Amino acid sequence: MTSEERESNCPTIVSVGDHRRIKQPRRRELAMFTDRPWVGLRTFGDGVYWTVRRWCLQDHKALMYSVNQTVSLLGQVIISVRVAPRNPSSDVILPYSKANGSARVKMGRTEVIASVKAELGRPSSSAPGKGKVSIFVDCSPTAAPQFEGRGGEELSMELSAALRQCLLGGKSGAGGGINLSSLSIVDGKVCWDLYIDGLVVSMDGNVLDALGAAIKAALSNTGIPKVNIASATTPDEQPEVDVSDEEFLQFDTTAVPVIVTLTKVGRHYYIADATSEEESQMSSAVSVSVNQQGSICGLTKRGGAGLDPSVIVDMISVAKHVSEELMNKLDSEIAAAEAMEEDSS
Amino acid sequence: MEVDRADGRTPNQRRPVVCTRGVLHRAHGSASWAQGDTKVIAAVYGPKAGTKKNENPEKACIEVIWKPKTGQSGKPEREYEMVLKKTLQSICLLNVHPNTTTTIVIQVVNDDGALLPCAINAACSALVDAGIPLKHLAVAICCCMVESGHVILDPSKLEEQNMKAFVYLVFPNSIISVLPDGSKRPGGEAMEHGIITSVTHGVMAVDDYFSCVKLGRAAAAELSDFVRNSLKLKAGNDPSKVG
Amino acid sequence: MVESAKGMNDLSSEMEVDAFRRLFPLRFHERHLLESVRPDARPLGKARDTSLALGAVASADGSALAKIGSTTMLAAIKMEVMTPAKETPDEGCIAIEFHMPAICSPIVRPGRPAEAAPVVSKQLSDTIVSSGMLDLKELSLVSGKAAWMAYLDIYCLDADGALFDAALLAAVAAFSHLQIPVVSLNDDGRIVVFSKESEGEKPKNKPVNEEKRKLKLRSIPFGLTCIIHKNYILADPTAEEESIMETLITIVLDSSYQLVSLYKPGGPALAYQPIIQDCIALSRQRVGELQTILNEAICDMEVD
Amino acid sequence: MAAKAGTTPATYSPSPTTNNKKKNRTPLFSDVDWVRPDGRDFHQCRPAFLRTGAVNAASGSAYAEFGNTKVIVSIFGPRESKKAMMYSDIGRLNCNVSYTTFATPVRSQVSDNKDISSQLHKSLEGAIMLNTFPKTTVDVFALVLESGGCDLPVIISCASLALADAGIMMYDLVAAVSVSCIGKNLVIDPISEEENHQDGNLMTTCLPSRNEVTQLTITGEWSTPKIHEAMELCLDACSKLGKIMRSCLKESASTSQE
Repeated sequence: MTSEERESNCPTIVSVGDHRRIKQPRRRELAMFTDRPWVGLRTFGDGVYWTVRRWCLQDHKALMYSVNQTVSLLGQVIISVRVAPRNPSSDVILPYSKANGSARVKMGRTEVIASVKAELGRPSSSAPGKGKVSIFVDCSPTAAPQFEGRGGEELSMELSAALRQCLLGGKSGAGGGINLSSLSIVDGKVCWDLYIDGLVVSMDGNVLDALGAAIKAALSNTGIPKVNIASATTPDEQPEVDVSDEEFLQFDTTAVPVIVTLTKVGRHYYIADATSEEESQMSSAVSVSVNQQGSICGLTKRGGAGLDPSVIVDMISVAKHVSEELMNKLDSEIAAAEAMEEDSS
Repeated sequence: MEVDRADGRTPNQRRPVVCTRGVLHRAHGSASWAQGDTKVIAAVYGPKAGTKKNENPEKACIEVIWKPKTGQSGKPEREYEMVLKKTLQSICLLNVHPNTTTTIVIQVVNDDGALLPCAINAACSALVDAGIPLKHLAVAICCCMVESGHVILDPSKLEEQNMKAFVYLVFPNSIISVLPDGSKRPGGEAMEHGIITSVTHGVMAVDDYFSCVKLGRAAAAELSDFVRNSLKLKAGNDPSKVG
Repeated sequence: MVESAKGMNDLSSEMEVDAFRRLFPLRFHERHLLESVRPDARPLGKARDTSLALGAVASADGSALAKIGSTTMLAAIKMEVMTPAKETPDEGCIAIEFHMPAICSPIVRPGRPAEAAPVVSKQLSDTIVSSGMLDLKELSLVSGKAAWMAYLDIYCLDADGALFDAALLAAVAAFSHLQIPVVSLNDDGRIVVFSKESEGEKPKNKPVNEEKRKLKLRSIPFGLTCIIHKNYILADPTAEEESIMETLITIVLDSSYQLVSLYKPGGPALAYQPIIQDCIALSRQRVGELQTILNEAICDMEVD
Repeated sequence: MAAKAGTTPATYSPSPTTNNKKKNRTPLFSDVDWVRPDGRDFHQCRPAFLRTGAVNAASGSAYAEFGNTKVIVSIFGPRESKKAMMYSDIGRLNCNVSYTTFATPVRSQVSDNKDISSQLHKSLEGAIMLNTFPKTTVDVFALVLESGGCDLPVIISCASLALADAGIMMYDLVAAVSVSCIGKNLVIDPISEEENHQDGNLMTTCLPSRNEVTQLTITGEWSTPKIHEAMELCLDACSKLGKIMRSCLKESASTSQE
């Protein structure tokens, strides 16, 4: 595949805020490393990505952390908030009514959509003062032909489980990105149930991170209707609630963590935001979710190969670094997308 | 008599039996069997190529599907299927068509007691109708123990529910053979004295069971003659069906 | 050198037997039957070693682990409260379920339940209900309002023949171990567990069933499965024997030797009266054995 | 005479509602110094009872009992893969975990657990030499007899023991241990009651003699030093558990030889 072809295949990757700064080392490095042997990986999405990655794989792990994150990861995150209702893919995720919030995230050629729907429900008896959140991911056959029928079920299940683990925190709610208590309306009687649906539209690696980002964006786009509780009900009865059509409460998403997946390729190197090609060569991958305070809110590992404990510790600290910038980038992208949406409406 | 039966029968009196073969056109063989108000239709499809997983491909496989009168089939139907399958396996010549499956579908039309025996009789006639090779026929009968210790035959649903215990018995019918008497008798007993299938429900003394067997055997012999005659009759009317 | 050669010899002869067993299973077994012995060195009419442990499941109200040879059954009872049916306001209910999880046999796969499981389930509940072992009236709590529903779940942990016998043994043992929790009626009309710790909190609600902690079991049924093959009767078959010689007969007798069930679903061999009588004699013997095993298990439990 | 089938009335368990209220009222684990319900130290594991060869019908099996958590794992195969499966030059691993209805305090009908099954798969696949049984499948079936906390780690350890019993080639045994974070304390090998109140959980599965982590899952909020501490605890416990598992295998091998 020549570089021209590649560029025509992925036109969306060029809107990087500061890619000029990196362009310069790129030329140098290209010249420097063209004669070096390739480390088990083939070409990647775009030129910048390619050279820096290659450069990292060759030598300096430390350099990889700093450069890789700015270029490959942040450069490719493009977010557009609110899927237009006419969009055919929105039929899949919003079967009954308009979602309360949604977002589409592209990372390179990976594209995912997340939608959030809020419904009134009853809190579970074990946690009367809390709302409920459920996360489900669907892999569309448009992403890969093998997802036709029930083929995508396994991956969907794995992604859903990983997202739940990374975003919802522990049993007591510690580390959860969503404050469940804020979803409570009447203790033990009425609460909001949030249904978060993810849809993988196109897949080119690192789907989990993209889904995590999409959910964060969708949540910040979510308006939950204000609820007025009709007073004077006996404690036994289900209270009557009046859902407002006009007033919406914005959802606080500062606590929602971002997910960073580091894929281990070869013996010593791990890379953020791997493409499908890179994932096909992976021995294992670690997904870490990190919140704004820099605490780890969840971690899962994929791939069979074992890792040395020190490597995992190392990966966690790298993920923390990467997450900081991803978080900032994501926040600004979300803000920009929100602003754009307001302008257009 | 010591026992009063609601329909005025004597204890040893069976209900009238009606057997019609070839009632279904799409099936390879079919029969309807009615004992009083209990009526069952059996259809046979096969032998079809191949056996299911976990079945011995060196023999023919028998598959039974039990359709209740209403609703979905549950545990009792599963049990009926299993009993019927094992019973039919023991009368079919399984080595003749190895690696094939013969499906028997039982449709309950009406249940008024002695349902399983009725279904076994129906299935047996349907197998003959389909021309499946059999060792011999099987005749099924239901015996009931009344509280007072008497035995009644072929009970209705109401009688079945009020019984102390009941027994479903399946006997082979006697083979009319050119061989001299006794050559077919393992252990010195006539073949039709052996029990193919026995299913009991309720507590009874061991001796009571044997008195049930004795009465059941006598009734089965009568029934066996009936079956043989009815099959002959049909075979004469419609020779294309047999063979 | 000599020794190793001898060892080789032994191995080869062992292989031969093993191959014979796999290739001609019926002849292999018939050769044994001629000698009136079975491949596992048992006489024909003898059942395998049987053991019983009560209280195997801590989270259940009654439980038992039964082992016949390597066939293993774990039974547990959980008591829940229900509103009794209108026709029988003074009776509780039992629900019996027999499970064959994927761990028990290579034939069973997850998601596809074994063919035998619902049949054994049905047989078990028929046997236990019709044997009259339990008086459902004992399961009543508040007439017309509340009664116990006893959920008995039996799991086959290892399937090696005679599943029904082992399951029935585990089931009756679980019932004899059953300890009904003391409950009281709370203000909402619901039955709740009566706890002694929370003194002063609800002394007003008296326990409703303090004197009814144990069920009285009358005439406990025990089962024995035999294989009929030609003129031989093999008691308590293994899975291998069951697959080769297909005529099975299961006899259930209660403690007073009344016949609860005589179950012979087809099979190539016919059961003549003398054979059935022999089988019944074997079951009588077995009932005695199992009764002692059960009594010992209960004694062991009480000592603990 | 007729069995009462078909009509199963709605039932409820008399215990759980009252228990829950009680638990909420007494904040059990809120203090810095509290005693674990079973009296263990924070860093003390439950006594482990392991035995191989629990199920004769299987090619290999193991039983594990850690406190109230009781698990049986059976291994079947290597045997023919499902017909729908495509050709594969390495072996397949098929894992399934189910629960008995009486495993949990409240009787539950749901017995299938895909999530745990896939976690089990992920933890084991890295330890098994899949190339030793091409084209075939090894089935790992687990049944949780009683759930008393730390179910997944116990299933994983038990499964690797069963795999060894079945003679499946592995790089090493897989030992799994989890740690709960409750308030400021790290509690190793938590029981269900502790798990219900935990703020976070870290589970490590590792190959003790190779010092390799095959699976690591973290939930809840953790600072990096806490993670280090918890991982160290887990790895230490894993290596000890590995030794126990090894001795269990040796024992069964020596008894079978006699």
